Amino acid sequence: MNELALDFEGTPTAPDHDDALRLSLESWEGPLDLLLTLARSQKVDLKQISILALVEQYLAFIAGARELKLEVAADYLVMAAWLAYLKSALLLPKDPLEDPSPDELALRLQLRLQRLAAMREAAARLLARDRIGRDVFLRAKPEGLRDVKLRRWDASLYDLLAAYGQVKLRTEPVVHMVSRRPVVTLDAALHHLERLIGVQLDWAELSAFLPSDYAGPLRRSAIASSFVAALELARQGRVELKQEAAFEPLFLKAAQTGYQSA
Amino acid sequence: MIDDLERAVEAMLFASDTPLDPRQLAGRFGDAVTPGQVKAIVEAIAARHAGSGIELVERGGHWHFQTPADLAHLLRRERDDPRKLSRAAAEVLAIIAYHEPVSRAEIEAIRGVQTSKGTLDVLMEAEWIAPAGRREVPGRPLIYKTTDAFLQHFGLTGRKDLPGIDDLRAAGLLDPVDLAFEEAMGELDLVKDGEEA
Amino acid sequence: MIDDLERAVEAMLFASDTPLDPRQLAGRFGDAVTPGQVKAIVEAIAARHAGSGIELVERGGHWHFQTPADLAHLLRRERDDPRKLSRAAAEVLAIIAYHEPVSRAEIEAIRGVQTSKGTLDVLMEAEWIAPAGRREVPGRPLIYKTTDAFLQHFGLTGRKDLPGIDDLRAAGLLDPVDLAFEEAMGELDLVKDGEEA
Repeated sequence: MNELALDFEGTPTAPDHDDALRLSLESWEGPLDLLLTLARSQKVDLKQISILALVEQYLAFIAGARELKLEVAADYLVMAAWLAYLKSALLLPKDPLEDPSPDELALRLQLRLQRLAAMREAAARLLARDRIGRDVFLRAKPEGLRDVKLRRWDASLYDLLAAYGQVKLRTEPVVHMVSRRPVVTLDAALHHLERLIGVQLDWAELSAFLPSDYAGPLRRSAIASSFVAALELARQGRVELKQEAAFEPLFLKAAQTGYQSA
Repeated sequence: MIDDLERAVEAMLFASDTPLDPRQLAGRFGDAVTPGQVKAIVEAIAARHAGSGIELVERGGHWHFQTPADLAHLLRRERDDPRKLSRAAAEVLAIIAYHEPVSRAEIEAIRGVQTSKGTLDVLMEAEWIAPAGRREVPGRPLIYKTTDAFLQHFGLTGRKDLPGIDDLRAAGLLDPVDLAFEEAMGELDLVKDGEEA
Repeated sequence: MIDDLERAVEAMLFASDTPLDPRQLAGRFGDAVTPGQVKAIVEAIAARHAGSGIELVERGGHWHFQTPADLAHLLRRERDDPRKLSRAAAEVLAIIAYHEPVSRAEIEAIRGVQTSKGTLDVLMEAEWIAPAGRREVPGRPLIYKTTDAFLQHFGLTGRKDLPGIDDLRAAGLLDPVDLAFEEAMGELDLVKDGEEA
């Protein structure tokens, strides 16, 4: 075991040939994997394995790798340190107060190795089974079972008639019917405003000039006409307009100077 | 007991992705068997499966496994998948019903928009419309009419059962959507004015 | 003479591109037959094909036709290359199959190394393993189990078919180290007690 041949290029070979254990550190999947391989080289049932011998094998392997100036990954060194501790504990006279005892630690390690070995063997047996595409074959082109969806279209007579109504409507020649509405004409508003502005001396809201008997649509029309009339009178210099801010009420009063109403 | 050669030929035919002839099958065994021997074996396999749910059939000298044609209905299961007719399809169907027989160009002229081929396909798939010959005008366009299935589905005894334009107007189906909207808004205005008064 | 129902079930199994269970087969007949009746028919078909070049096999309750393994040498072609598994992936797959459901931490406890992300991905991509919920412990780790596709690929009727699983269980090799350790210490104690007596 002391003559470990280290092969960094080659693939790991079966670990059974303990005189020619060719390995590279990269080929092990961690310290437990390496320990299991070393344990197998003892050629005994894992239940009968000598943990002390295994620890020595592991430490020798790591020492060998370091002599060759190989970079040894940290987890291998941690395991080496732990195993070195286990080794000394196993060799020293038993201390009944030590907890856990070195024997218990050794047992745990043994149980872990057994479990890994069992799964490794199970994997090999699994892969050796008759596998589809390697050992057994399926039909290359099965017809397949198909679920065919039968589309059924649904519409009611109402849908149909409503659709036709919309078509007719969309394509009918467009005729605009403008209904006659009660309005206050600009002339009437101008006349009314001219009359009142002479009476009003101070600022007054535009709405104050509206005739009180206008209601509904007529009132809206009166507001619009009076507004235009106010603008017209302002243009002529006969009234002054002011507004505190946008959308605030509009105030007006007779112009200070100039033209006096006849 | 089926002999080993017959088992092997059967497995080869089963796993193959193409039909195989006796020469190809024999080739797999090296020089151990002749195509003639294989042909006899293939025929024995076909005879063994006759009347079962698996058939070995010959097509132009090549053999392959398939399921019997009379069981095809069990291998495809049909399921209803109801779908609502789209608005466009409803319009086209209505136009065909009111104006039949009509060509696609005429449908488009009435609708005022282009009609996709898919819309007519849907209506034909539903078996509500069918081609009714060609219009004898340049280009000889296909013309469409409604079917008996159309009358049945919509509960009509004949085309004259379709309500006339006046009936539609009376039912409010000719009211433009935006006019109805304006009316509703007008009512709102009246309420507001009432509150102010 | 093979009866109509048996022919139909045989054709369905032969035509299907996935394994079918008796419930799926019965479903295709509407309410005419029960899954139990179909199961008996499926078993009769499997018996009829036994020893031929086509076998009907059960995998996780689902049935499919395949060629017998002893004919592999005649059917294998160079292009047949089933997914080559890395040693790590094979080990992880075995651990999941024999311990399922297991978390990644439990897999790592057995293997003594971290599982690279790619290993589980490869197994999930092959659809041999699938997440099976979360373990209700701190951190709620995801747990994994094997799939029906796993049983099919490896020719297993069910999990009890896993090679050597009964022996492994009897030997306590599927128990966690902590549990095995306590049992071993218990036995030691008994021996000690016996010695003292």
